[in-house]
Amino acid sequence: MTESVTTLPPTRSTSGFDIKSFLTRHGAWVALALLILFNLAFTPNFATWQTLNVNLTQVCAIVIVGVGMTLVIATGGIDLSVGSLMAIAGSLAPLIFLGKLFPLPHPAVGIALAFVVPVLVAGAFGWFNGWLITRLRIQPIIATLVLFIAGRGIAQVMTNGNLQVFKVPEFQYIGLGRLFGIPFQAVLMVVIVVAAGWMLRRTVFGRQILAVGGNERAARLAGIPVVSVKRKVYWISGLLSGIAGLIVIARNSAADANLVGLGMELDAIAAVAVGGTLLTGGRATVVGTLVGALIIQLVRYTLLANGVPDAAALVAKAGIIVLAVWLQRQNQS
Amino acid sequence: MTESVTTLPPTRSTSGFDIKSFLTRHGAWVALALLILFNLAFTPNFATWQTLNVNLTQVCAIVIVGVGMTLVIATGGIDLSVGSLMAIAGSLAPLIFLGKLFPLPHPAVGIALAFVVPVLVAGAFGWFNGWLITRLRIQPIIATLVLFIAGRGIAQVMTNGNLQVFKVPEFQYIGLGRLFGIPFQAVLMVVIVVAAGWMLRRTVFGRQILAVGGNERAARLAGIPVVSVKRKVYWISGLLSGIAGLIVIARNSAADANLVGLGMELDAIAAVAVGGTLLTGGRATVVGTLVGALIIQLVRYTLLANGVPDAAALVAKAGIIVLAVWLQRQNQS
Amino acid sequence: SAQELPKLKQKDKYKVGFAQTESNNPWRIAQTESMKAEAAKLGHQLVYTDAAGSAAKQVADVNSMIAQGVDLIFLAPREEKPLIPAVMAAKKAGIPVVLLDRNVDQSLAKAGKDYVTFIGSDFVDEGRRAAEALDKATNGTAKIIQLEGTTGSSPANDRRKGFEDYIKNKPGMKIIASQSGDFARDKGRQVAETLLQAHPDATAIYAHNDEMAIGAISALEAAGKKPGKDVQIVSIDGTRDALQAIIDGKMLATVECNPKFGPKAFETLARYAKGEQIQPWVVNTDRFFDKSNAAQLISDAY
Amino acid sequence: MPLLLTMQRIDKRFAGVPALRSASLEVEHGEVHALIGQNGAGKSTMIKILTGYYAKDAGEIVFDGKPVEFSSPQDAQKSGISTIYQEINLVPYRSVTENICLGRERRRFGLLNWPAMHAEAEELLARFNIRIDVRQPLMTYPTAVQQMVAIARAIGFDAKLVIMDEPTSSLDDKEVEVLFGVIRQLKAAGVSIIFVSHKLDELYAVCDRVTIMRDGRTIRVSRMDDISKLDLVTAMLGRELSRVLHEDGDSQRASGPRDPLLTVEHLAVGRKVHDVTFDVREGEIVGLAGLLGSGRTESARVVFGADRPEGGKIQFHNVPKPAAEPAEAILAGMGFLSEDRKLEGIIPDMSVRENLTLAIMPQLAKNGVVDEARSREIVDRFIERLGIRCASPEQRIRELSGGNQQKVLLARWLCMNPRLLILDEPTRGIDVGAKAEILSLVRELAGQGLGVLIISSELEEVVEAASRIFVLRDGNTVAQLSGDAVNEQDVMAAMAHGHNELRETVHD
Ligand SMILES: Nc1ncnc2c1ncn2[C@@H]1O[C@H](COP(=O)(O)OP(=O)(O)OP(=O)(O)O)[C@@H](O)[C@H]1O
Ligand SMILES: Nc1ncnc2c1ncn2[C@@H]1O[C@H](COP(=O)(O)OP(=O)(O)OP(=O)(O)O)[C@@H](O)[C@H]1O
Ligand SMILES: [Mg+2]
Ligand SMILES: [Mg+2]
Repeated sequence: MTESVTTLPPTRSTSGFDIKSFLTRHGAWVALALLILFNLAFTPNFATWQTLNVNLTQVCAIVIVGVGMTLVIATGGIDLSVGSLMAIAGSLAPLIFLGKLFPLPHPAVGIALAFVVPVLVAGAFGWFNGWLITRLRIQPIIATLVLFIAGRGIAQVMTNGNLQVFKVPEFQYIGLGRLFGIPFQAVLMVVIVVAAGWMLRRTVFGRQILAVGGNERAARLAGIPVVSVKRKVYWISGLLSGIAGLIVIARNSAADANLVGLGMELDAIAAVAVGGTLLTGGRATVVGTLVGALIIQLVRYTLLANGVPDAAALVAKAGIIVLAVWLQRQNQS
Repeated sequence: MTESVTTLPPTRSTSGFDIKSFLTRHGAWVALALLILFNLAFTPNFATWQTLNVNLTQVCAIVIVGVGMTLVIATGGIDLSVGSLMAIAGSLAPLIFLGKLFPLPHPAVGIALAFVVPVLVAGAFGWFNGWLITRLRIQPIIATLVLFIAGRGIAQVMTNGNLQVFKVPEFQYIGLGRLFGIPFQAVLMVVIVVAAGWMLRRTVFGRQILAVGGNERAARLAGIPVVSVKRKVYWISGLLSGIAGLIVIARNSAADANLVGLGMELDAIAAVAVGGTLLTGGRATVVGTLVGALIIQLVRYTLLANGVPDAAALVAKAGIIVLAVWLQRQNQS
Repeated sequence: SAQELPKLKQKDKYKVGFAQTESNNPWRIAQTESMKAEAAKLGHQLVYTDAAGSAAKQVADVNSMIAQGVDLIFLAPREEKPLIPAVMAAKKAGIPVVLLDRNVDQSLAKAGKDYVTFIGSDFVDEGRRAAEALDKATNGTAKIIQLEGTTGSSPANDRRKGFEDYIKNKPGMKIIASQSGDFARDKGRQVAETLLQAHPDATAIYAHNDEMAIGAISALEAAGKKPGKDVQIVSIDGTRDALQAIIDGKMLATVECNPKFGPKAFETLARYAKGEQIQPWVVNTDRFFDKSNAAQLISDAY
Repeated sequence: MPLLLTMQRIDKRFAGVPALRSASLEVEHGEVHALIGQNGAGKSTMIKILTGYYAKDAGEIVFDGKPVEFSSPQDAQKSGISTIYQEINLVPYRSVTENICLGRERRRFGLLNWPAMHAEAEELLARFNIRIDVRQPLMTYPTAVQQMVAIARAIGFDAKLVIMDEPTSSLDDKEVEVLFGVIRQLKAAGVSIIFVSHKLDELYAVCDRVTIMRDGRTIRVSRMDDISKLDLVTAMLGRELSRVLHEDGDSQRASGPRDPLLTVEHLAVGRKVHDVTFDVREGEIVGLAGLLGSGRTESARVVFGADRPEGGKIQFHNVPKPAAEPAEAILAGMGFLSEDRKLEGIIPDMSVRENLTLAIMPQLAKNGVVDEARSREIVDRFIERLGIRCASPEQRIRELSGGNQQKVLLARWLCMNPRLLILDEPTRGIDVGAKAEILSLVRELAGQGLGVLIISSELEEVVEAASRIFVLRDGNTVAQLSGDAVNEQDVMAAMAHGHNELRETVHD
């Protein structure tokens, strides 16, 4: 019997260390490092606290939304509605703390509700995405396209198209405040990334997400509650979009239903892809998404700061995305 | 032997006629019919030749791009770059017939080239998409995101951001001309739809497209040239985007690198989905895409004509999309 | 932050930032060119950015200008509110800001305190003058289709306000349909086509800018109507295309929205450097074009 | 002894087509119960109805004394029914451990307890004498190993009833032995097992009783030792097997040497194929034997142009270089039946007809336009010839039973009448009747000059079909057997002890 013991090496296991396989495995990190080096060398006063803050604050929204997107994509789905959900949350918050929705017993109450309610509402819309996908069995890209289109409409209806202006330091702390000199939103971002990454790796829910994305039928046969897993994931994506929406309006001391979160879905997807998550589902890395977002942000900053004309900047940005993704793909074929 | 050759009645016919299965199988058509009835009832002087023309001319671009998108999606891919490719073709054409690129021996030459070159260039970019996807093995959504971003940049560089205005009836025939009283672009649209539909149903290439979308590895082992099929499909999508780009600028006697084809990718995808094509590939209907586009267009027209404010219009549009798609999904589960 | 407005020390050459909001229409392009030309004439260095229509990007643009340490920033704010933080950041960094063609919200930032001044046209008045022109031409009777600018943008709001306020006490003038055409030719055309179908009784079109007016003209022609005869068109901006349309009798009139900011802008810069007191709103004077003057003025239209 | 499971008068129609017609099944406590029948007889459907994967149209199910109507497989699993489905259903990207523990993860303080789960996975696989790195993604292992993982996973739940739908179809004899060992352990522990297989010897080896199905009906139930192989087959097919088998078996074995068709020398591919040498002559059936992972499939894939060779020489029909792409190989007259029906064979959403004619589409076309009439005519011929059970040629292939899908795929290659046909596990999941038909069909074609390279985990099959056998071991050709040396004992010996220099063995 002993001779029939099967001890196969995996067909596609990693074959020793060489520079290429290293590159491909850590493509994103390498790209990031190169970018930073480039900036240190060429961008005027890059190595300043101020620069770091500017980039951190500008990348936050993408990362926070990107985390939700990562989870959605890990289940083999996609969420185009994130930008619109940001707009909804962003338009709702001022209505609340400016007391336009209902009279406030005390301003503090308004602030508190302005943090909670919009995020929950965005979450509810996210859950609705999940419902369309699981209950009506509509493909994610279309199901979320629905709120991508309708979301802004809803936000505009709520504010009947007007911009809302405000100056409420307590609320705007989420976008302007600092913790030990670090922008609060950056802290929030890091917390969310760590939490999500940990959840994906260590908890049953995390495994279930990946199983659903890896082979939905198998997952169902294995007794995994596919439906509820999916709904939860879109719900989370909604919640995170809501938070991102609040950050953006707090930063601008203004909410504009037309502009909040515009084009965010593609930035987020790009970040996820550049980060090395498989867009077909089943494999995901939250930290990768963070890195991906940083790359995209840094590219944008570099080109701006070095006065590269916009048109060219767009091309360059695209180039870098394709490079990073290509590095990733090498070891996935 | 004969005994094991069962001659059971074909699977689908036996389910007998009932209203629901009819609805689900012809969901898109039903939706279209309902919309038309609604308009006949409520929209002032809807039943006019001119109304037909208005809607046909406004839907053309979406349909033509949608046909390419249908083929791409049939292979299991997606093309986000169509809008940008429209912008590139649209910006290039005037440069040519206005002789800004190179001196023209005779205006007629300029016109001729202005029809051919931009379309071919757009096609080349489409082929580049296919190359990224097949050669570098980048997922379609990212590969085409690259030109989605860079494409407008390129168009702006070509025109250094200037809006180009012109009055060249010979060229603008493609957007303003009429054949037997029918807008030429509508005729073009119908020709393209019929040709593509026939190609998909009757030709080897059509089969190959569906096979690749249905199971890529199996298709390859059955001797189907997967790589070239994919490249051709993205190439076609590029060509059609180019044509759509020319139509749009001809209609406006102006080319604007920033606006031509803006948001087209999502309109086209929506049309494809509403038309009943499976977004996971392997099954596709070009005529369906035409119907889908007509539905979306008619919804837009209805809402505008009845003075529904933009915001509400968005929500309604989304609602109709989800309804139509949901009807489709019923018999695909 | 009640600190003083940053000063600008007198030099003969400045490094000046110009944060343009978009360059997708002739008006913007003319504005940019006027700025560049004037800077070149005076020998200043101009750092130019284009926000491509995104407020967020424009904020980033201004931040990068701050990082590059320019002496003064000319800012054409994309929206009334979201650019406030950029203005404040510049102030904190000790860089004076001059706003062009669109103001920011006065409840959040004040001219003379947070930024030097606002140079620009009076949009409300533009709307009023357009209405006035239409009133004269149709002696007070018109069924009007209004093509609005981008929802929520201040030119759209003000131009609607100016126009609607004027016709309030003109019983004969009614707006029978009003939809947004996003200041764009294609969208303007499509909206016009549709509204003309639904409201064939319309006798006039008021467009918030010339691009949409041009779109409306092609819509009319497609519908087999005679622009300028069956339907009168008034608009705002004064582009070359619009003037040509007036000359061709397809359009009634257009109120200029003067894009040539270069001279006024740098003149203001010089005055501010000298330490003069600048009024909070430096009005950029707008001309009025109709068939009486279109022919001779078209040459220097943009 | 009280019954663990009774299914009675089960009806099931798919879009009006009956798949089960008042079928029944009874399983006792602690017995191994065989469920057999032709392809499309309704075995898998019966099982899927029991586990709640499909809803039944009529009939009742009593499990463990209680009438049940499971709403979903996990529902059935909770009640102690654990299933291995015919098509492997695992998550390729995830690690072996995750696949085994999927749905019943070990936790500590609500968190995943990786060490415990890895240990469990290793321990379960150890029962099958499999030692692999359970942290690696499943997809990096061969089909056979994946099948074992699926089985390990299923018995990992302590179930009252374990259902195995053709578990052995992708295993070679050694592993089947191991599996039987495990089945006997389970039985001893009082667990009942439903065992679906088309390999009759296996049934006699482990099963106590058998239920025979045909055309969706239960034809006969019997104790295994009360029924002879012949009766079994006759009941299953509804006719006698001998009438199916043409007696042309050895016609081509007798005849002398012919021109070489394919010669492969010192082939090397990846880390699994080091030095593989074999050749096929026109009109000859050559077998590749070897344990799983010995490199047969990968060698075959290279010959067909699906993978790149890294060393060695391949000559097909005087063309001294290997095909770069399958398309090229097909044009040169090669056909390749992949061992992985689901992943590399069927195009699920396409009709039987489109699937069957996929490889000959270009030939079927007049300047790019498919000739539907001809394709129909061809398809009807092959449906008839291979006895493919389908509602109509336009039915989606995914709706066919496993075995019938396999027949369609075989037809895909036969209809291009190739020079060389590479069959990787050709009879996987095919019933004895069909298997005999297919093998004799292959012989017949070989008689007409077709060269065949057959890879099979069933030695008996290779030995029966092939006139020469090359034995592979760890990616090396270790023996070539011909003449009377073509018998199971010698092949076994070579597979086990074959030395690494090529050894000719010819008894005469
Ligand atoms: N989803 C489905 N839709 C339509 N018909 C189906 C479907 N599933 C099975 N059938 C039909 O039901 C019949 C029984 O199929 P089943 O898979 O149970 O056969 P089987 O006994 O498992 O055959 P095999 O030994 O080849 O696996 C077949 O004729 C098949 O075509
Ligand atoms: N290029 C490939 N792509 C995908 N799967 C492959 C590839 N090459 C081999 N395989 C799979 O790897 C497994 C091992 O193939 P290999 O040829 O090494 O083993 P084998 O000798 O065919 O044994 P068995 O066929 O019993 O697995 C096979 O199941 C095959 O499906
Ligand atoms: Mg079966
Ligand atoms: Mg194999």
